[in-house]
Amino acid sequence: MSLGIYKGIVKPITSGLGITYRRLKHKKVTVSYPEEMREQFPRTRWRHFLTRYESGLERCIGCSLCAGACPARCINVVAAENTDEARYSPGERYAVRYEINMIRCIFCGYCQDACPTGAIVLRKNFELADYHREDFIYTKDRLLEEYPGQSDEPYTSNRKEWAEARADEKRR
Amino acid sequence: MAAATQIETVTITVNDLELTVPKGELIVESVKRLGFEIPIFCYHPRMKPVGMCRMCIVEVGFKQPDGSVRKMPKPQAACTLPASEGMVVYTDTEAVHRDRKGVLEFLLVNHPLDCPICDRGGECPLQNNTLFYGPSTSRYVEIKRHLPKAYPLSKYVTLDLERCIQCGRCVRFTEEISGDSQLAFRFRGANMQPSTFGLMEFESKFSGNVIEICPVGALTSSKYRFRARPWDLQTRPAICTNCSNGCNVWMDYRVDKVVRINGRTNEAINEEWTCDRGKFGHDFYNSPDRLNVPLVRRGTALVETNWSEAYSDCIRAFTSSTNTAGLGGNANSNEDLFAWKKLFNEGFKSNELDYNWTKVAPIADPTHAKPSIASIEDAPSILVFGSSLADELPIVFLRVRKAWFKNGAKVIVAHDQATDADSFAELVLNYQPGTEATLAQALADAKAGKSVEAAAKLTGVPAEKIAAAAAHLTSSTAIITSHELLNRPGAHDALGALKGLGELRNYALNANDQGAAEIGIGTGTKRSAQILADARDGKLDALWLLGVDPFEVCEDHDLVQAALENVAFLVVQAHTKNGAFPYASVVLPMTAPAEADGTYTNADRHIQRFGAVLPAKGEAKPAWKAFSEISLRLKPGRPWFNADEVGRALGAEVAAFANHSFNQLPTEGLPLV
Amino acid sequence: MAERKLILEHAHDPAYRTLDGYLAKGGYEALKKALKMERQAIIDEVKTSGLRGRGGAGFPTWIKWNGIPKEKSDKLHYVLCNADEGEPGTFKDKQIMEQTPYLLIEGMTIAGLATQGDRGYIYIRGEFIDAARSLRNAIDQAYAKGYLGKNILGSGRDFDLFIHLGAGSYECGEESALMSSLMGERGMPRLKFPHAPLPTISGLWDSPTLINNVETYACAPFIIKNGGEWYSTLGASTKNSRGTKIFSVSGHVNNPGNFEIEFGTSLKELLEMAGGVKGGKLKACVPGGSSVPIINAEAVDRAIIGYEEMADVKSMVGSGGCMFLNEHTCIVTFIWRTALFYANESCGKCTPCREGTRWMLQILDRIRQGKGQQGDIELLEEVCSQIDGRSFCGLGDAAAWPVQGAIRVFREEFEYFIANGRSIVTSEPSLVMAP
Amino acid sequence: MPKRVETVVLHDSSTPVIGDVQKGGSVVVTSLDTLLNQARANALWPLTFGLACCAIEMMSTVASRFDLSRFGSEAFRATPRQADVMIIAGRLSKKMAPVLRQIYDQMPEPKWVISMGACASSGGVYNNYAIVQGADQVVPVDVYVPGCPPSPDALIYAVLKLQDKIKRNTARNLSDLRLVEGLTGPRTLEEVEA
Repeated sequence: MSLGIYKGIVKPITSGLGITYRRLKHKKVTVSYPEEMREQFPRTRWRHFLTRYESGLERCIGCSLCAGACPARCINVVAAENTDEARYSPGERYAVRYEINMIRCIFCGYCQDACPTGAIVLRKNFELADYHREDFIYTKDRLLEEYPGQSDEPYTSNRKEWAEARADEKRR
Repeated sequence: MAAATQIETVTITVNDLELTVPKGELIVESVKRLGFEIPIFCYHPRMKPVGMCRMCIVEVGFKQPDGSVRKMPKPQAACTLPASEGMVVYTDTEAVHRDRKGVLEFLLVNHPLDCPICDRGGECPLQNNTLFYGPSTSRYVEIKRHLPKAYPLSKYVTLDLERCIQCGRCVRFTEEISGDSQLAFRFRGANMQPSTFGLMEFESKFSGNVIEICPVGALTSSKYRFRARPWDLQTRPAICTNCSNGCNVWMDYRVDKVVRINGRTNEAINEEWTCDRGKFGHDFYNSPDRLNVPLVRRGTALVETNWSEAYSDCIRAFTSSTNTAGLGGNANSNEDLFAWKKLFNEGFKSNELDYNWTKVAPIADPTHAKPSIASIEDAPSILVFGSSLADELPIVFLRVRKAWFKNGAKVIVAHDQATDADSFAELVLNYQPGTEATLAQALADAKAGKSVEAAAKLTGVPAEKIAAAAAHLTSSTAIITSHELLNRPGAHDALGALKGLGELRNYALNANDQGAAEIGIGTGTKRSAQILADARDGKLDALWLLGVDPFEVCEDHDLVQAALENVAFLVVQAHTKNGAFPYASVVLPMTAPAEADGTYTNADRHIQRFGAVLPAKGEAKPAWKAFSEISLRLKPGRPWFNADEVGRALGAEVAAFANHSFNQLPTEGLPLV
Repeated sequence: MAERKLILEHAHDPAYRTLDGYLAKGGYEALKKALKMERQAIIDEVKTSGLRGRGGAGFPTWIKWNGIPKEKSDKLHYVLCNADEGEPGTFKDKQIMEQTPYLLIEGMTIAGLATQGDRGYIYIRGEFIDAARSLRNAIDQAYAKGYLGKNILGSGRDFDLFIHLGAGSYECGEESALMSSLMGERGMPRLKFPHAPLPTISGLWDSPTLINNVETYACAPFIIKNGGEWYSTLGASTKNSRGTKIFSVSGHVNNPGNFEIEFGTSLKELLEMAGGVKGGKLKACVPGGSSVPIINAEAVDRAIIGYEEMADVKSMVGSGGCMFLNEHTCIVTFIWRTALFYANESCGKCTPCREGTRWMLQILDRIRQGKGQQGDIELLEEVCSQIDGRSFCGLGDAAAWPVQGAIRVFREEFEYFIANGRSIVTSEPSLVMAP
Repeated sequence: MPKRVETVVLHDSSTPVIGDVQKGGSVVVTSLDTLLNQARANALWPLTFGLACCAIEMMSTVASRFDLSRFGSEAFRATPRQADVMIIAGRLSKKMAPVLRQIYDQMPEPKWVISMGACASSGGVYNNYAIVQGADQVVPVDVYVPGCPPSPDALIYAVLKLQDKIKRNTARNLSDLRLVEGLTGPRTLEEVEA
């Protein structure tokens, strides 16, 4: 099997390295995730938010159409009547309890489509992993946005929040 | 029901299919025989058709002798059209579909877009009809009619005038069925709205049914307001245990809370109606102070324990002396009562059990087969003696009113106060309180032709009125009395006198009183008042309260107080903390009627099954299970594993209940043999 | 043919309103003759006369009279007079009741004889106070002289007559609604044949009831007095509209009023009788009351008054409320005013009429304010087609026909209004009736 | 695919944090468990346990675009013997549960579990007779990742969360370090839950 030095060793190596050299000039595709965030599609569906009207009133009227539409049956809505003193949403009805079991949710967005007032929306925050299964029951105060339009702000990683959380634990 | 005489039939053609139907049957019903469905709003099978909403318009023609069909120029309302020979009906032509779209578009013109906040959403006939037959979009761009929303008509009913489609069902219900005519239409044309006079309080005793038959969300329940959606709910058949009529109901529950009760069709008893007391009387199921763990008194405090320790306490107390007694409540199933009696008779060697709290014991039933509630409808004349029907026996009241409204029966009401039935009674005999016996005897004398002057003076009822009343009484007259009469003086002789005048019925008042009587509770020497007296005098060693709160049932509260304090050992077996709870030595948590399988006997000896709807609360057990476990302690043997076995044992011992056990009963129940 | 006064012959003679004046002019001969005749003979007389209902439907009167059961059951027989006359543009009954009350009373008594009637009710429109007053004292005099009440003129038959004032609802002009109102219920229509038995079998309080218009009863005495044959010669030129009809002419005419004409006269002649058009050329005419489709000037020229003949110009005789409109009238505003009337008068029982009339009114409002959109006319036609024929009683049809008729005849006026946001009529302020 | 990449300036992941520099902690001298935790956290060899559709997403996590190997998880070990973390990717059927348990037991200590996706974490939409309603009924799960399927960066976030959890736990005694196999039993549930 006399391939000889050139054909046996030198040619395969050089052609292999050539391919590697040519690849070096290619643009890198890797998105080094924690530092860089890839830009997600405008209607990406991850974390849920209960939005508010500009006036600050909650959009959610507790009609539980989302609960009816959810294929995973993971939304629980208990409605109650608005009174003049305690008015949460325009009209007669509001949701006193609104819970989503995020661990069962498949983020299909049916609730977003079913909602008559556009209250429940799914935004781009995908960093939802957590340690304990109970923490995945997002209650209303966790889902409700603090101020109108909060859910539409561009999403930055919640690793800052995670970093501070780690810092608190160290101090404790 | 009247025997099916030879019914004259006619042949009609529906969508080119031949069909023979009884003459005069409404087309909307006859098409169902072929499986066709005509959409309706204002038509209700149990009320007179009016043809107001025009939803059921179909094309109708008549077959000409030469075979062709001459169509009527205008489409006809199927719900008011009686079938006649040679009638040809088309329910699915293009024109009919266009008309249905037209009617629905008109209905939606002034209908607010309330579906998300309306309680009827998800089970709303307007939604369903619009989905199947309606237009997809509305061409109405003007301003809709705005009216007051969510007006609290009564503590049970909320009225939303914008959603009303003016179908008239609620108005017709109060006129034809419940008879209090509280709802009526006011104003005219486009702003016609149903309401009570001047939007005052809607105090009918049957206002709950109006919520069920309203085809939109105009009349919704105030108690159920916003509590759940149809797809959150699970529904199971149930029996109402708030009075002795045993109405069939659907019990809707969300997770483990009962949120709503609706009427269920049972032609023999409540047709599909319910009374407000039953429909809205389900709060005790969700009340916070439900008992869910056995408690035993150690020193002065009631301490949580397990079942076996509670059992041993009870056994020690009830076997150490035979001077024991038991008082039963009203909502115990036949199985509970039978197991209780068997335990006391064989285990504790005592038969001092009683369920009845009336002054005088109920009379043994004259005829074994008691005429059923449904047969009241066909009675030519009805005498309601000494009972305000609408409060005590609501469904019997509806049946009596239906007898008057539909078959023109002559109703005579004899009572010392005004009652609801006076509005349609032929004769009202308002006698002086306490003179029941004399009046009953006077009626008998008048029928026999004797003079009734003396009785007239005594009872304050004019003699000619008594004579007129007696004239109406025939052998097929339904004489309706209730156990309330037993609390009046001279009750037995009154009943004795009435017995000869027609088919006497003495209806029990509480859920399973009739069952208890049939099983033989209360055949001991002492009646409940006597048992309490013995307990007060310290002559009783142990007392067992089965699902009863003596404070509620017996007026003499100091007697009850003294009795519960002086009795050495008191067992309180109940599903909720009640008045007797603080005096108990042992508290056994019992399941509420809906939380365990059981059978109940209603006032007209109709036994019905009541499958478990909800899980038991905590460690609560059905009473029969507790009794079978205690009797197992006393005499080893085979315990009862389910209600059916108890039912079979009961059937073996009491002939009336033979093969009426839980599994053998059909859903609509069977009359006792 | 010139005006043929029959009912209105002595209308302007005040004595005719008193019993003696009426007797002097040959009154009550028909009743005396009827008392001697067989019941069936009276009905046959009406049959040969070809008399048809003057209220608007034109239903052959003898069929109604003949429909009352011959053998008397325990139920009373009623004879009702529909004097509600709510149809806008019609005021003939008012004149008959005010000026010739005895014709009505005698007519009803004859009807009572023919149908074994025990009681008669005259359901007068709530607003006709003076008509009711004049009828009241006419009836009192008739009772006093034995022409009413027990043992009429010694014949052993009796007939009572009562007056009942309505409460101002157009809907109570409808047969079954009138009966509901008489029985004290809401003035809402009841189920009609074939959904329920005919009123002649089971009407007022489920007893046999005869209902006819004021003018129909007023014709009865002439038929009985001069015989049905003589009556059928009047209006012989038409297919089968017999006798005379009173037309209440109003609108842009110089001499509006009631004119009694034979069937067969042309609409043009009626116009001349009323003194011709006032304030401009003739533009349109509503021949038979507001619910009758409108016809344009060209159709007026060729229209012959008769139940079938009016159908050739796609209109109807109706109740005879004839309104002539000159060229300054804006048809859209006229139709809007009619629609407003029907939306207000709809009783609200059935969905198409209750919601449809309100919607039609709102669309016409929008057009009139100049905010009409494309497709509004088609929408109006669609809404009218869904009301006409689908409603519970005739009011729905009566509300839809004028709008359908106006769109069919004067479509360009609607299109002009929608396109330019204002009426096609631009001359001095239109003489249209104030809303 | 969108081309523009948002950059978020945060440079702490790749450079290991030894001791707490900001707080003036000791740089040179560090505790043994921090050292071990650092080593283990940054060399988590995952066990290929792709059950269903989430596995495909897991593959794309290790592909060039998201490249899990940047965090030391390059080598997907096929055998449990050499794996540190088991990523349960996909719906766990009741028939597969004992297999999962057995493989989990075969993994040497210290071992961790990430349940990837709704089905693994809670049964997801398959609330029925065939699917285990959550892998935590079979094995103790450290990090749950919602999503159906979770996007690769969501999975990487979960891995980071796991790394953080590993770095966080401090050993009280020698056996906590789990240096020698078999000396200490598997972690108690409290430890997992900590």
